[in-house]
Parts: sequence; structure tokens; C-alpha cells
Amino acid sequence: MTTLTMVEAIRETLRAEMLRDERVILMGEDVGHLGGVFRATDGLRQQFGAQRVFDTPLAESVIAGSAVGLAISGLIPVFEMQFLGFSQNAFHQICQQIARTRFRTRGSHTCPITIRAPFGGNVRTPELHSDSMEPQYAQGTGLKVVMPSTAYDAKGLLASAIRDPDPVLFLEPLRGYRLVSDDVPDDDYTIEFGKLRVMREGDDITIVTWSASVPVVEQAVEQLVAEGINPHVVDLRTIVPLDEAGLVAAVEKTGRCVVVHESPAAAGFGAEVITLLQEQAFYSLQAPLKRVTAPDAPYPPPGIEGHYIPSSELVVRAVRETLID
Amino acid sequence: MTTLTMVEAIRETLRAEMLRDERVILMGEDVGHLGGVFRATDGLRQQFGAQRVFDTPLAESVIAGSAVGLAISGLIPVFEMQFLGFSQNAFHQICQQIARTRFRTRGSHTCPITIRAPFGGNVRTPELHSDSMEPQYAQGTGLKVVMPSTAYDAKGLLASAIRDPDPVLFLEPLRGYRLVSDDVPDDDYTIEFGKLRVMREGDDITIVTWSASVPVVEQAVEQLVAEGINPHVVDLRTIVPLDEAGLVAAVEKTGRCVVVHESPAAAGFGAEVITLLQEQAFYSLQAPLKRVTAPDAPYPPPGIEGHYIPSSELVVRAVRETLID
Amino acid sequence: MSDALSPQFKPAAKSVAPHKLLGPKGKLLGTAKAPMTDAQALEALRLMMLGRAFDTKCFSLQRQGKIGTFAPLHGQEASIVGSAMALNPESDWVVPQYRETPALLRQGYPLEQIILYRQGHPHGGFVPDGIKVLQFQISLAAQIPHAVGLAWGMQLQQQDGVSVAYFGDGSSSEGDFHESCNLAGVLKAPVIFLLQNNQWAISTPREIQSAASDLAARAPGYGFPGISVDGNDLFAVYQATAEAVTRARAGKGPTLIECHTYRMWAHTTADDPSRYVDEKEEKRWGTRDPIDRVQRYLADSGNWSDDKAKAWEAEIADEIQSAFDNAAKVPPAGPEALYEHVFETPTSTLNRQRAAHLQEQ
Amino acid sequence: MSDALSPQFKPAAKSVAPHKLLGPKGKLLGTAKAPMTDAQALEALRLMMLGRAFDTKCFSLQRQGKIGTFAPLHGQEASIVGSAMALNPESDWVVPQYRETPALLRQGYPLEQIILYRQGHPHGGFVPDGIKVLQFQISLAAQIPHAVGLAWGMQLQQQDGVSVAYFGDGSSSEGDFHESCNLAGVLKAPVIFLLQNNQWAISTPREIQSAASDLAARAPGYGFPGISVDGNDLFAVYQATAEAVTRARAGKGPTLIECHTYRMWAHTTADDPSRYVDEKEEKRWGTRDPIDRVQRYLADSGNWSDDKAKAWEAEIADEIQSAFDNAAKVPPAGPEALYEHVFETPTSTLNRQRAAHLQEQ
Ligand SMILES: Cc1ncc(C[n+]2csc(CCOP(=O)(O)OP(=O)(O)O)c2C)c(N)n1
Ligand SMILES: Cc1ncc(C[n+]2csc(CCOP(=O)(O)OP(=O)(O)O)c2C)c(N)n1
Ligand SMILES: [Mg+2]
Ligand SMILES: [Mg+2]
Repeated sequence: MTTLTMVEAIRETLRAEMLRDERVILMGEDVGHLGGVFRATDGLRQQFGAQRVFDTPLAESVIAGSAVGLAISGLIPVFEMQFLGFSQNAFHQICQQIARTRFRTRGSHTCPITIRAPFGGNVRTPELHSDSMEPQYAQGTGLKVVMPSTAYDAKGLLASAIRDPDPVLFLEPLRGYRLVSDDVPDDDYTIEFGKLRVMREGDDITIVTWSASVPVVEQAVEQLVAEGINPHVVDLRTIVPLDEAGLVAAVEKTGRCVVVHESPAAAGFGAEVITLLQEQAFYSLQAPLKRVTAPDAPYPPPGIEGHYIPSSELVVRAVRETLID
Repeated sequence: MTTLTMVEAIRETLRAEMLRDERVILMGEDVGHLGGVFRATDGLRQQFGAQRVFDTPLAESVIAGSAVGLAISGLIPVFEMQFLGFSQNAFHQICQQIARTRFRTRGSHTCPITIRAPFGGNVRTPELHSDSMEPQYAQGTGLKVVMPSTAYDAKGLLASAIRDPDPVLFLEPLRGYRLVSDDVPDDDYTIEFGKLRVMREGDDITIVTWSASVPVVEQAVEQLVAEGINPHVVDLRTIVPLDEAGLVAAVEKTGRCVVVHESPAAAGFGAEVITLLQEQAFYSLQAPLKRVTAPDAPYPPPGIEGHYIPSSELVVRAVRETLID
Repeated sequence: MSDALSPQFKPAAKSVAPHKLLGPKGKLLGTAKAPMTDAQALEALRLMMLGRAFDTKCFSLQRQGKIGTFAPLHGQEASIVGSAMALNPESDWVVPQYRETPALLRQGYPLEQIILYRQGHPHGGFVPDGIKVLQFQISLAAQIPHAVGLAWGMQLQQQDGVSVAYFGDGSSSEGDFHESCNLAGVLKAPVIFLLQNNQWAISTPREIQSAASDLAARAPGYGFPGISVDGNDLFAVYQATAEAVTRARAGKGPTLIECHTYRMWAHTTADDPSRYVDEKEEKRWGTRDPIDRVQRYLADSGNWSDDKAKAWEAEIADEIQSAFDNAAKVPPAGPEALYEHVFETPTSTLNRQRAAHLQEQ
Repeated sequence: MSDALSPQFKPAAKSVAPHKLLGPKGKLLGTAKAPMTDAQALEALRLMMLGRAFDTKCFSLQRQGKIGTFAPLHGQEASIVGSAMALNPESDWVVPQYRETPALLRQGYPLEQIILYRQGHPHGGFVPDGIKVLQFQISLAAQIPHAVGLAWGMQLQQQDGVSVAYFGDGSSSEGDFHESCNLAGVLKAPVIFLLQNNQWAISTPREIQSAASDLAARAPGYGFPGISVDGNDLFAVYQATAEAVTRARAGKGPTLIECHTYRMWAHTTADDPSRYVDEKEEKRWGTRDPIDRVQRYLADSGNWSDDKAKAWEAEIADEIQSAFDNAAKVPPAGPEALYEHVFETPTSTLNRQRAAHLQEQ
């Protein structure tokens, strides 16, 4: 057991998976010599050579698209999009090629590809570096979307992603890279996709969240507990696949629910969660299911990003309102 | 008043808008000499010249991206993506550039651009021609998403789109191009965005739908009425902006609702509609809000697309279930 | 002011002459030697004739509503088959756009699969184990990065295969073409970019697709050679590809081959070329038929005759018919096929949706 | 077998010599004549010095946490200013990547706006009416299509302006570069592709960005000229751009200009180049300083001196300070700014979200 930051856990998992299976190769802009702009791949090129940790030209679409061919040739590509925002340059390769190769060929060609991408706000980055775009990829049918919030989960979920026979978009919350740290077993382990994590047992209200919003919710929970409210809190961990049964159980327990995420509201993944809950847990609901999200506006410049991202105050307010309703 | 097919209404509106404002120019693959692969721009190049109806090279990203510059230079570009599926090659230009130029420049540069794109299934097209991708664009904050279902609406909404100071994605249901036809006034008119259309008054249950699913719902309604069920039916017309008040009123009327759309379920726009309704009309709901959608799978080959697209039978079944609940 | 600075890289005033070996009348030109034996030429001819006969049959079936929209290959047979003949199906990959049926057949891909594909049957997407082809690609140029990835993967795994990416003049305007060529140049990947310039992208003529005098002229901008050949000349296409394959296998990197050919039929069965094609130009290209010239060439050495033509036509018709018969034996797919092969193991969401849809339980 | 077919388009074995007019010691080379008057050279020098002083100041402010991450221009001043000087701010557009502050200033864009931008203030995105610049672009190469659109729009409206798209060696690998060049070639649009090859894309060196011997070698593949110049030579950059502007205004279409320069500082304030930069190479480029050589040149004609240098430095520091003072007067933005300028008129959804967020009603 070692205490690791999230970025350390990611790096060590990449190292372990490359040792475990020599078909695993890393590629992306600045992942090799520099070790990634956040050092997530630091030292790996020295260890595994430039062939297995490859610095690509600056061209997202061919990074993604060549991974299809690499995979079909028998390798297991793990590529980095330097920031999730720039993955949109490869949107057609990710959503129409990587995600659909298995379906199109009825299983004859597959894409055991992992796409790593940092994202998320409140770190004063320039435009397009912070956007939470998970719902746009959740609609890319055939793609799994994994969103860890702890170093422990990052390790277990990344190992699962790399070993998964299907393509996985592995989203790394930038704000947590160095801020989040927790105990990580040194031994190999994986975490099954589609199993939510109960962060806290409680019976007044259920809070559902994931990834970068987890620390925001943790802060809100402190406040709520201080006020005498006892929330049940779950972290989805993966949005595709989704733990439908776990979600329903978590909400049936309290009859009330607030969903917190950092992307805008409209057709976000919070809407999916709420829709499923009202479909599958309708008769146990005692109040409207509420969302706390960014507004339906572009990610703003750093000067006002603190207002854009759901704050713990807004989460507390939403919980109070839901309890009164 | 003339009876027009939807594609005729679109062509005549393009013509009228080009006559009305000489800043309007059309561009896209095969829109000029050929008049578009569906003849939506037939005859316009002859009438307005090759400069105003321009056949571009085969390159979606620069079609979209050059529209930004054309707009800032003072023109009003209307460009066609030959099929919505291929707009994903221009995803970053549409969602990060066109949609955000106003926000980024605090209103100093704007993109009064209209993006026309056919989409929708059951016409036996090859892969990627049929996909309903409206939710991925509804998340492109700064973009309006307009989805007419009748020739009348196509005219009024397209005129509004072209005159709108902001970018509009105007989605044309392929199956309706020649199949849908209705009376269209010869005179100029516009239809305000964000106002749903009540297709039918009723008081047993509310059905919410849009675009390509409208004819499916119409067929289901015939069956339901024959069974003695009296549904209230609305067509959203535009999903961004959304007629929230109209939706709430439509569902409060009956306390029950089924949403029907052709895109997959996960984080689709149906989820947004249901989430809003349960937020804003919770206490009038008598049964879970239900969705009838495509499954969370890629659009399949023509041989089985009839199973993929919501059928009127599935709509009828969902209505019956919601009435029992 | 100084004297004007001269741009070191100037656009050419006109196109280069494409390499040709076999003239339209089936005679070797000048000092050219045949790059393939008569046996190989016969194998190629068979594939070209089969490709044309198959698309001709499909065209009429499409008119009867029996198969879906597809893109016929008429006119491009030499470009497709000449290049495919230079490959070793055991080691090399064919990465098609959508007109390259005979290239797939030469790799061992079964014709009935292509029939199923055109019939819209999901199983039409299946690629039998060991057959080194990717599936047809509908998103233009999207296959080019895949071909680079295959070549790169073989390079990393020390296999000596090459991959060939087929694409059109229109597709060469897409960003994916550029990104792929540039990465392949950096990698010195064993990939061949086989640009079939058939002069059209639906209704858009080559001249307004690009101001480049030659599309092959793009190669030096990626650090590898570009070659322009007569795409209706089986021998020229074959030899250019064979040389590119040799370079690629030797670790010398990619080649861009521009085959000048002509789309003799409609873009697809949904297209009406009479709205835009210049009949005179079409006629001119008609006199350069790629199949006819190989038949004349082989006739000169006694390897082709009217009788042989008749016999082959009958054999080919049988071959096509039996492929249709085989395809007909595949049971139609039902709604459950929607839920299969989305993932290796369906998610609980898909299982729920499937159960609700099919009223299973 | 026939003789090998020779690819008509061969990659060059090595890079061409970039055009140079002014040597590193400030002497005109060979028979070169100065393409600008001393008054113009002084104007350019002022912009270069201002650009460097501003980024130097911002770098230290960034270290104090007073402004956000940004990309400094050190080393690229001649490439940025030499090209901008060839434009007419009344008619021509500057379309920057993110290092081109002095090019924006020459167009009339206020320095305080750039300060606000770097401070993360939303108003930093504002472009005053009539100033012909686009905002800095964060998505690499995404601005290149915009520049083509501007040029196309001016062409359609019979205005005689040109647009200049600035971008880096890394950005030239993006699909948007290719699609833009190709469309501009077809249109003969009055656009100049100003490629600042500063040898790096963050940690990725030019050699592994592309196997092309010269990035300017790509131009003929789009049907227009490409020119390679010493990007640290104000005169060479200016003259190449002026000639490209003349061609563009005359309706002769685009030019690709590759400026060979060097990123002397970190990629951005968040980067640590000591992890990858070769010190020797950096030193070598340090001896080719673009500002120093213009100062020496002007000193030769008596237009530059140590006193003048001191005076200018003080003036420039004042100018920068007063821009900071002006920026400080702009009140900080509050949460309501999130909801403004999403659309011209907010949707009812945005109004609802705003009211809930700000507890308005
Ligand atoms: C990315 C993308 N954009 C547009 C289309 C629509 N489309 C299908 S074929 C075609 C023309 C293709 O031209 P070319 O690449 O020259 O190939 P050809 O059909 O001539 O063989 C177009 C525009 C598409 N399939 N994919
Ligand atoms: C589309 C996109 N991909 C990746 C990045 C991340 N990134 C920012 S700057 C940079 C390198 C840019 O290199 P170059 O174009 O040569 O410009 P330079 O910084 O050297 O001036 C990268 C990879 C980005 N901003 N946009
Ligand atoms: Mg073509
Ligand atoms: Mg650079």
C-alpha cells in the first residue's frame, strides 16, 4: 500500500500494464521524451523505448485513426489526447470508427483501445482545456466512458480499461491529478466497470456524482452533516456502462436525489441518470430529482470559471431545496 | 398557398432568402452544379451564379471553418453537410468555433451561419448517413438546433434560421424530403424558435416528439384513437431553444407522457425533456415518463434498420403501459 | 527594394505525363517490357472482368429494388486490380474505400459477403479470420489513418507486410489524408497511398477539387515519393505498386500513387451523372478501356480469343450466381442483431433495452 | 520486367537555404537591398521590443500568480513583426495563433485587451469595432480555415484586403491546415499562410513533426508557391510577405511562407524546456537574435544608439504600465457574464438557469 496522487497512480498503472503485456503501446503528443505535459507518462519512454512510447505529430485524427489499424494488427494502443477538448478534432475517428468497428464487422475486427484524456476546470487553463464533454462521448455508442475520482479507482479502472476488449475513453480530472491522493495497493487489481462506489451511507437524501465533482460533493457533505443532514453519496465511476441497479437502490433508499456534474445541463449525463431513476424508481420518489451542473453556456475564461463549475454551496442549496420539496 | 414537399419548401426558402438578402451565400459538396444530392439547391446556382452557390472541395472541416471567416467578413453563409453523419469531421469547427465565437469575443464577432444537414433513417442508405446526432449538437453550447417535421415549418424555421444572428443547425429529415408534403403559404413568414407545435389536443396522455419521429407518432395516434385513447401530441420543432413552458403545460394537462425520438436513449434529448418535466411538473405526474428511442447501439445496416427506429407499435405499447402505470 | 525573392517551391504550370506501359490498343509502348507474365495478366483480367460483371449485375438488381445503393467500379478495373496484384495476400492488407471489390476478392474475401453487404445484411460486415482486408469505408478518407496504423503495427511487430489505402481524388481533400501521409512519412511506415483519381467526386470535377496540377505532387511535402500513372493501364499500375511495395518492405517508407482513371458509370446507383458529366469527355475515356486493352494484349500472344471470352463470361456469371445463392442461404437478421457486437459483452443497459424491445423475459 | 518507373515527384534530400537579406551582424548580405525605409525599420523595431518587453513582464507576473498561462514570443519577433508590417491595417486581417501580440498591436488592437485576456477576464476576448484581427486561437490550426473564409469573403465582396493566418510547425500537421490550403488554392483566395517554424511543438522537435525537408514544400500540392525565409531576419520576412500580399491583391492567390525561427523561451509558462531542449542548439540560435540585428543595422545609419535604446526601453515600460493600469480599471466580471453573449438574446433555459444561479427573481 502506497499513498499516490492520481497522476502517479495512472503512471504506475501504465507501467504495470506495459510490463504485463508487451502488446500495450502508448502514443500521443509529447508523451514520450517529455513524459506528457502532466508527466503522466514520465520515465516510460526511458523504460520501454521510443517504439512503445511514441511521440506523434500534432494531429489528433490520425492519432485516433491509426490506433484502429494498430489494434487490428494485434497491438493494444493507449493513446493520449493532450486535453479532452482537442479530442473533438478526432470526433469522427473516435465515435464513428473506433467505437463502431466491432459492430460494423460483426466482431471480426475489434478495437481494444484506451483513450486517455485530462479534462475539467478550476485550474486556470486557457480555453478548451477544461470542458467536460462526457455526454457527447456517452452518445458515441460502442464506446465505454470511465471517470475515476480517486487514485485507487484510477489504478483499478485504468487496468480494466487497458485489458478491456472494447474501446474505453478514460477521463482524468485535471484538478485531481496532484490534489487527489489516497492509498493504493501495490499489487495488481482491477475494478469492474458498471459498479458505482458508495462514498457514504446515509438516509436523508441521495447525491449522485462522478469524477471532478466528487471533491465538490465531499465538501458539501461536510456542511450538510454539520447541519444535521445525513446524505447517501455515490460516485458512478463509469457512465458507460452505467450501474442502473446500484443507482436505483441508492435512490430508493432515500426517495430524494441530487445529481452533480461539471458539464452543462442540456442532454448531459445527469439527465440520463434522472430519466432512468424516474423510469425505474418513480413510486419511491418524494421530491423532484434535481441537478447541479454548469449552465448551458461555453466554458468561460479563468476569471469566472469558479462561478461556472458547480460549487459546494450550490450543492448544499439544492439538497436543502429537495428536502423541503 | 401551394402544396410543397419538404425538400421543395427548403429550396424555395433558400431562393427567397437569397433574393431578400444578397449577403446570403450557399456552399457545400455538390450543392452547385448538381443542385445537391437531394436537389435541395436545384436551380439556385443558375439563378444566383457560382459565386453565391459554391461547390466546395470535399472537406467538411474547412467548409465549416471558412464559414466563420465569411461571416466575420460580412456575409451570411448557409452551408450544407451532405449528411449529418459527416458533420462529425467538422465537429470541432462547429462546436468549438462556430458555436463559441460570440461568447469568446464578447459579442464582437458573430456567426450568423446556418448549417443544413439531412439525416434520419428508414431510407436504406449506407452506414453513417442515417444517424440522429441532435443531442451531441444540443450540447454544443452556443448552437441552436432546429428540427422541422412539415414543409410549412421547414419554410418558416429555415427563414428564421438564416435571419438569426446566431448559428443554427437545421436538420432535415431525409425520409420526409419527398414523403412529407403540406400547404405552404407563398408569402414570406417566419416561425419563432422555441415554440412547440400542438399537433393534436387530447387529455389522456401527452406524446412529445420531433422531426423524423412525427410521422411515426401520427401513425401511432391513429391506432390509439381507434382504441379510444385521446392523446395530446406536441412537436418540439426546435430543441435549442426549448419551449420549456409549452412542454410543462402540455404534460400538466394529462399527467402522463411518452417521448419519442430516433436517436439512441443515453443522454439523448428525450432524457433532457423528461428531466425538465420531472423538475418542473413533478407534482402533476401520475406515471413514470417514458421514452421510445433507438437502443444504445450504432445505427445498423438497412436490413435491420426498421427494428432500430422507434415504430408506431412501440409507441402504442409505451402509451398503453403508461396509462396502466 | 531588393530583387524579388523567388519562392523555392513553385506550383507546376501543368500536369506531368502519367507513366504508361500498355497502349490503348494493347501494344507495349516504346521500349516498355511487360511487368507481369501472361499467367498473371490472365489472373488480373479475370478479376477485372468479374468485378465489372458483378457490378453490372448489381446495378440491375438495384434498379429492381433487390439490393441497396452502391458505387460501381466501371472504368477503374485496372487501377484496382493492377495494384492488388502487387500484393501478397498472406502478409499485406487491402484497405478499401468502396469501389474495390476485386481487390478484396484477390485477398480471399468471399464475394457472397459483398452481396450480403449490398443487401444491407449485418453479416455483410463480417471479415473471415485471416483475410487481410478492412471493411468498405463510408466516411471518406477515414480509412487512410487505419491503413497507416496497420503498417505501423506490422513494422512494430517486425512483420514484413505492407498496407494499401485506396481513396479517391475527392477524399484527398480531407484532413485525414494529410494527417495520415504526414505520420506515415515520419514513421517510414510500409503503406501505399493509392489515389484513384477518377476525375469526379460525385458531381465535383477534379479541377475544382484542387488547384494542384497533380495530386501526386503532394508527396514531397511528406518526405516520400509520389508517382503519376495511367490508371487504365494494368501494367503501369501494377509496376508502380510493385515498386512501392518493394520500397516499403525494404523499410524505405510510403509512396503516393496517383492513378489517372475515369468513373465511367454513375457515382452510385442513386446518382444521375447526365446532370453534370461531359459526354465528349466520357466518350474519350471510353476509348481507353482498361479491360479491352489487356484482352488485346493477350490476344497478340494467343492467350485470348472470342471463344475464351465467351467461356469466361459464362464461368463468371456462374461464379456470381453461386455467390448469390450462398448469400441467399444466410437467414435474414432479426432485431436481436441490433444488440450484438456493440460490445463483446452487452452492458446491463443494452440487455434491459433488448428485453423490453423484444418482449423477452 | 520494365525499367523502374521513376516517381515524378521526389522528396528533396535536404532543406533549401532560406532567403536572407540581413545578416546576424546587421549587415545586408551580398547585393541585398533593404526592403523598408529606416523609418519603417524603426516602427518594426519598436513593435519587436515592445512585444519582448511585454512578454518578459508577463512571464514574471505569471510566476507571481498574477496572470495565467501564456505563450511568450521570444525569438520570433522578426517573423511576427516582419509579416505584420507588410499589411495595411485598414484592409487586411491578422488571424493569430497565440504568440502574435505585436502583429495585433500593429493592427490597432489595444494592449490592455491582451492583458485582460491573460488575466482570464472575459472582456479580454473583445475585439473593438473596426480592428481587423481575430482573437487568439487555442485549438491549433482551427484559425486557418477562418483566415481562408475572411479572404474568400473579401474576394466575394470585391474588397482588396488580404488575410494572414499565423500558425506553427506543429499546427501544420493538423488536417485543418491541409483543407484550408487546398480550398484557398481552388479559390485563389487572398490569404497568406504564415508558418512560424520555431523548431518545436512543445517538446516535439521539427524533425519528428514531419519527414518533409521543408514545410514550404507543401505549397505546390495546393497549386500555389511556397517560400522559405530566415524568420529571424526582419527584412526577409517583410519582403516575402509584401510580395505575397501583392500577389494576393492582384488576384493571384495564396502563398505559404515558412519562417525559420526558434522558440527561445519555454513553450508556455507551464512548460519546462530543460527537459528536452538541446542547450547548444539554443545557444546557436541565440546568436541570431532578430532584434539585435535590426538595432545594429540601424546603428550603422546613425538611427540607433545606446541612448536611444535606454530611452525606448523606458518609454516601452511606461506604455506597458499604462496598459496594465487601464486593464486594472475594468471591473472584475461576475457570474452574470456566464450568461451573456452565449446568444444575442438568451434562451428561456439560460434565463431560468441564471435566475436560479444568481437567486434572482
Ligand atoms: C466524410 C464524407 N463526406 C461526404 C461524403 C458523401 N460522399 C460520398 S462519395 C462522395 C464523393 C467521393 O469522391 P472520391 O473520393 O473522389 O471517390 P469516388 O466516389 O470518385 O470514387 C461524397 C461527397 C462521405 N461519404 N463522407
Ligand atoms: C488541436 C490542439 N491540439 C493540441 C493542443 C495542445 N498544444 C498546445 S500548443 C501545442 C504545440 C504547438 O506547436 P506549434 O504549432 O509548432 O506552435 P508553437 O507553440 O511552437 O508556436 C500543443 C500540442 C492544442 N492547443 N490544440
Ligand atoms: Mg473520385
Ligand atoms: Mg512550433
